[in-house]
Amino acid sequence: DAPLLSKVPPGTVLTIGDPVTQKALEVSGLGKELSFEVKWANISGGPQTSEAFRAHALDVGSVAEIPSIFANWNNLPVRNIAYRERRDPIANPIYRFGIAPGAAIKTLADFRGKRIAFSPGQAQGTLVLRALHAAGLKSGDVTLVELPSTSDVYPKALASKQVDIAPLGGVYIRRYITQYGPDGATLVEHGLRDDPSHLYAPQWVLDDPAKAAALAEYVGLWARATEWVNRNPDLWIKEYYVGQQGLSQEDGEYLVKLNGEQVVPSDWSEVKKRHQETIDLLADELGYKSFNVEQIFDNRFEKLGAAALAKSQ
Amino acid sequence: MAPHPGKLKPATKAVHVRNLARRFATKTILDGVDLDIEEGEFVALLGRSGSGKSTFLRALAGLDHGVEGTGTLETPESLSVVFQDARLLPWRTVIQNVTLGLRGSSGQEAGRKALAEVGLAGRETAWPNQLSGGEQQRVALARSLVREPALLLADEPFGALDALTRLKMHDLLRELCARHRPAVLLVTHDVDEAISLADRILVLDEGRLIEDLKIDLPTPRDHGDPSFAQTRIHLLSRLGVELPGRKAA
Amino acid sequence: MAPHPGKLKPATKAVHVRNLARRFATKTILDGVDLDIEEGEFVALLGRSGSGKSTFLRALAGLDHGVEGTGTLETPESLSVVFQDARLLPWRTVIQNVTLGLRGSSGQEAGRKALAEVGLAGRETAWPNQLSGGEQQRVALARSLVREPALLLADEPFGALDALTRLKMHDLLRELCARHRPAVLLVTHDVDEAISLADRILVLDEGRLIEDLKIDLPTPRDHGDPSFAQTRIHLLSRLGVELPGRKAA
Amino acid sequence: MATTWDADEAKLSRSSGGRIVRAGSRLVKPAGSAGPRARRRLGPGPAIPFGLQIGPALLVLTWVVGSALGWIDPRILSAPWTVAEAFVRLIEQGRLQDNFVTSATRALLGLSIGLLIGTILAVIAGLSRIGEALIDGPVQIKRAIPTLALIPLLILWFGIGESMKVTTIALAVIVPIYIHTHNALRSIDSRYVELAETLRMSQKDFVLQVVLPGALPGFLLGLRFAVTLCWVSLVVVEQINATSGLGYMIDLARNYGQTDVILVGLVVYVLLGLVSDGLVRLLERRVLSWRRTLAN
Amino acid sequence: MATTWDADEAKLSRSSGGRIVRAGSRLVKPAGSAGPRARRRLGPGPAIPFGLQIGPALLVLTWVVGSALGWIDPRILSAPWTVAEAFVRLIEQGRLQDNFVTSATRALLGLSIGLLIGTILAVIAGLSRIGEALIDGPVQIKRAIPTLALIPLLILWFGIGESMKVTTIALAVIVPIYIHTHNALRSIDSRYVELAETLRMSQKDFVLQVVLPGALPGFLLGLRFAVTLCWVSLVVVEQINATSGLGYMIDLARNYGQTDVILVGLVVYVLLGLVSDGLVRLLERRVLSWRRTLAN
Ligand SMILES: Nc1ncnc2c1ncn2[C@@H]1O[C@H](COP(=O)(O)OP(=O)(O)OP(=O)(O)O)[C@@H](O)[C@H]1O
Ligand SMILES: Nc1ncnc2c1ncn2[C@@H]1O[C@H](COP(=O)(O)OP(=O)(O)OP(=O)(O)O)[C@@H](O)[C@H]1O
Ligand SMILES: [Mg+2]
Ligand SMILES: [Mg+2]
Repeated sequence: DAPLLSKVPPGTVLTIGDPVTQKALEVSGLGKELSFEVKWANISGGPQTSEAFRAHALDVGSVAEIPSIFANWNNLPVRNIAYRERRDPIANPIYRFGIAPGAAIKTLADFRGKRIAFSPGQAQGTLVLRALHAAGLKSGDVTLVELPSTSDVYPKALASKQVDIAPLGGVYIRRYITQYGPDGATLVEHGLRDDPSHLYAPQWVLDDPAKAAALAEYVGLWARATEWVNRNPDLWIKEYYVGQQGLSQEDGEYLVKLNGEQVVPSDWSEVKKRHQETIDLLADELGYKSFNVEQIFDNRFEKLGAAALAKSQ
Repeated sequence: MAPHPGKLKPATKAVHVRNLARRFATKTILDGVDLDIEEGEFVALLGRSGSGKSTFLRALAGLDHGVEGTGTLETPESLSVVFQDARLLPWRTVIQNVTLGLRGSSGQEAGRKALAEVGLAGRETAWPNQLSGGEQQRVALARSLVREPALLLADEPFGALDALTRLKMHDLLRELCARHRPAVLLVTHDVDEAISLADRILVLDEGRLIEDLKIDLPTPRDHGDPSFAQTRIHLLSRLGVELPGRKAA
Repeated sequence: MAPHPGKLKPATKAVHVRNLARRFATKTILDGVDLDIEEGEFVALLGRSGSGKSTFLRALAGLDHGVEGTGTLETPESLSVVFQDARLLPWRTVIQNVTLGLRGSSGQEAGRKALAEVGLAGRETAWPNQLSGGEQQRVALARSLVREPALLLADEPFGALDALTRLKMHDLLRELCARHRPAVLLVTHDVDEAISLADRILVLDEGRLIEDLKIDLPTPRDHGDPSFAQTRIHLLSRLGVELPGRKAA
Repeated sequence: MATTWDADEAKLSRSSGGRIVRAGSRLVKPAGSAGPRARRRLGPGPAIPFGLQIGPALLVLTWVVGSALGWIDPRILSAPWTVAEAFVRLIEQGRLQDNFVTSATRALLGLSIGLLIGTILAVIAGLSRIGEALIDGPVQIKRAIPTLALIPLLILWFGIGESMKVTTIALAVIVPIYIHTHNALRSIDSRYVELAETLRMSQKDFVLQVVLPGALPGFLLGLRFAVTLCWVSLVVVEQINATSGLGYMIDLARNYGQTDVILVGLVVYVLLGLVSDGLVRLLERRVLSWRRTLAN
Repeated sequence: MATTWDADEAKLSRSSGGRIVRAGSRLVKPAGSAGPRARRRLGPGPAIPFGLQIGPALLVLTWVVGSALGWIDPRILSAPWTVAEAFVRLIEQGRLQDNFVTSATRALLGLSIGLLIGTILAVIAGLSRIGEALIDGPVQIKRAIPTLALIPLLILWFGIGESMKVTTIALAVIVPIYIHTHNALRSIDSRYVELAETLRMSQKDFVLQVVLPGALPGFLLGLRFAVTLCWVSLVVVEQINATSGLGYMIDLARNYGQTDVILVGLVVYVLLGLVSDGLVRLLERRVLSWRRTLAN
């Protein structure tokens, strides 16, 4: 890989699909520091982001760990260029397993023989596989019920006892327990790390020196925006959750608490190790060919986030 | 108009109409028509184009839902209409059109016989749009005759027929009347036809029946008979044709 | 049949037909018809119901796409057809139906005038289905006349008209013929009408023209005239009506 | 044993001898009022005032009563008043209006473009066999592919901006407009085509006076599908790079499980659908006033 | 200056005096062959053999040539041979057949149920104002709500098993069948209704001989929409608890970004759509043979 340019050439335009950071940059005022032109796209989620990449309609997106893996298995060369995680990941997981009312399931080991909602290709689906793996189970030991994880399909499926177990995230965790707790609905912690969050970009963008330089600058701002959100939860709730996303103050507070604090490490060796395990697991379970994790990380960007944070403080 | 539903006429009247009025928007078409037709009586109705003959027939048949008007009407329930247009269902074959609503194989048989009587044997499975204008009209006639109604309302049923076929259809109609004695109200533009078929001839003009003429000629009626010719001249004059030396078609 | 497109007849022939044959499936309707009509000539066509008169007219008008047949046909391009059904576009008003395809305000004016001539002034904006049968037929007539064609093909254009209206329409047609001298081919079932209007009368039977009769009576023609009566009897016999003492309608 | 059939101002009775008696006066009001009925009427009879609103009203009633009596679990279907509150809240915040305006712009733009293209394609394919050969197949192909599966391709060709969204809606609208208009056109009675041929009409007059008015009933039915389609398509297109719009609002609410907001969205959809369809039906009644059908 | 209009066995010429001359013999083959054309024909003329297949064939050709010449980026649209390989691979693995059988079962079951219910609802609503008041609104509401948004409710009522899938498809099918049949029914010429009234037909005969055959053209158009809808709906329903099926195959491939498998799925959809539509059109030609329209 060619070394990154130190300055973004004039006339560079970057299309960025990272709506949360977009809002953080706007509220914090950090956005004014961008030295190149940005076109914001309100695109999130792996399949959509990858589709936009394929169409050359997007230069960089913000997702969890899975999309870059599947993209590389399916002829879309992409690489992660930034990574952040939660301060205390086990205590602040993104997902918890919702248990249908009346199903006697207390630990991962009780999953044997149960019906589990499964969305292949999405983070929740991978989490199910990893949880089974952690409990020493194979996917054949349970019934995987394929359901899209969108909307309230999972809570509804649990409540109507169509499945015994389903990974829940965000406000759905709390809502599920408040609504169906009285009927006997419970939650099970998986004790796994489900917190990785990446920026990733197609190889052809990374090969463009001008765009790569712009990405480098963006990674720095992205890290600072992350830090800004950590420090200004009240403003963030007001501007983002309530103001933009239309949630109640209460929901906003809950989500901020649930997310905990996000940190940008300056070293990727840990995450790469875990990532490799995931790749191997998925390759094994879904019949793909495993590959080396280095193929999907662009090491030129490894230090940039943490460095920008250090510099700004 | 006050309704008189209680005053039922004796059953020998097939049609009993009092003070019938019908209007389209501002145009009054029928304006107080009174008429009685005896059972088995053959009445012909003449009138200019647009004088309201079809409107009157539709009122008798009870088809003028939603047309403004007043009056009392009494008709047998078993009536049959030959419309001015042949009105064959385009999606049913000829025989299906004739036997529409009839049940069983006896209906089929009767339909086939009626078709043969109007000269269309062998055309049973043709579609209506494969028939000539006169053929369509004859199918419509067959459809009405096969039902043997107590009252036959026929709106120019022979308009599209040539002289020979028309004579045959006259004979057919006479025969049917002799057999079942239905009351008949026949709308026609042909004065000779009216005179040679009807017991009584009405002329409709400006919303009223301006003529009600009993025909007392012997049957079969001779067109050359002087009283026939006189009746013709009288009726034509009532229709506005006053050309001595020039006989209307 | 060998095509003879080169042998164009002299331009005084409005219609030139040789050896025309038309078949529906196995049924031969026209079987070698030859006909010449001079410019300005008025020809009437008689024939039984189903004898093929409409089929012949449609062939002349060039409307029988896809009907099996042979023969040579030559007609003026400017021809106009009055169909056996009135064939008004139900979604256009009466005046729009008359002026269909005509351009500009002169077309409108002519349309209005033609409507008045057929006795329908004031009904310009009515929908076709608000007209009586005879009124619809007159609109169709007005639509044809307003175009002043070189050849007028009319398929029973007076079938639904009463005696008086029919006489008026005869006069109208005569007047038009006197003014523009179109060739006319008129299909009718009324022998008297044919005799009183036409220069020549044809009878179609079993696919052939079995009669081609020049009418040399003075106009206006008197229905009482003995040679008129004789012609009538002759034509009726050609149509199969042979009842001495009984005159066909 | 006379049976009275109709008590409306007049009498229709059946006497014992199988006779029908009708008497009395009737004044027909402009539309749809029932006069004395002559014989058993086989059609549906005159329209019930606001008849089409009865079904939806009953549904709403069921919802209200069911929720009030606790038959409907509010976790499954929020109560009407919860939804009403959300409605008011969204309007106070200005969100509903904003989203509506964005969506309406997209939907109506897509609808107009689709209408125009669909009609033109239908006329070309209807009147020429070559046009049909080139146009009909691709339209059928478009129709056979689920919009969801088409989105990736549309993104490829039109990017992720407004043009992709409007194009998707227009493409959705083209299908019913084309198919209905083409079908209606091809179903025009050949007698009228013959008439046009003998009148030596120009192709333009033929299209404007015979073909289009004759195909109008079919076109209007297509329009009824098109007007709801343009709203329904929003849910799909506004998943892609939208920051406002009704579809986006529902999507966002689904992410956060805001069932009341979702229901507000659906209620708005239903209202839009019913109103759009109602408008087209009104238009239908006006421009097809020449028809005499079972309906009137 | 005679212009020859048609050289097929016979001659039609225009001579200088504005005259039309036609001569020669013609033998009309069963359907659609061109005889000598009389005057300028305003209709589309006789059908081109395999005309409807020309458009799709051209599209495929463009795809093949574009890919072969490198005009189409294979990352954006896989080359036909890549898709063909995937096709062969999927068939060898037995996946395509299995998925097809599962999906076809669901689709055809949903189609049959939807057809039956839709037709019955349409007849009831078409012939009775009360029926219309109760049925029409709910159908319009169903149609105004995007299927995607309806899925959670359907899960609640019908679970996530086969019955939910078949119900969803049936509900989708009901809409076009109902609307088309209802519309066609209401559009039946009142002259035929009058005729039925004077013939004292039973309600049953009226429905079977007048209403249904008269509404058949509309019903068949609805059927054309229904047959593609039942396939298209698979993409939505097979997201839910499916382990096989064409929709499932596409969904899975979309989640993983397997563009070649998506394309195989789309090609299968297109084939299914074209074949289904073609079958209905064939049926249309057979059962509507009484019609004389612009098309023939
Ligand atoms: N629906 C309608 N709306 C308005 N006017 C109508 C309607 N139906 C008929 N009319 C008018 O009422 C008059 C009488 O019509 P009707 O059909 O009864 O005439 P008719 O005597 O049968 O004439 P014809 O011998 O020409 O058939 C006509 O002038 C006609 O234009
Ligand atoms: N499309 C068709 N298919 C089959 N037979 C047909 C078709 N059109 C007409 N015919 C038949 O051809 C014969 C001639 O029909 P045509 O309409 O020319 O008769 P016509 O002389 O005009 O009779 P009318 O005086 O009753 O109108 C009729 O027997 C008719 O049934
Ligand atoms: Mg009349
Ligand atoms: Mg004829």
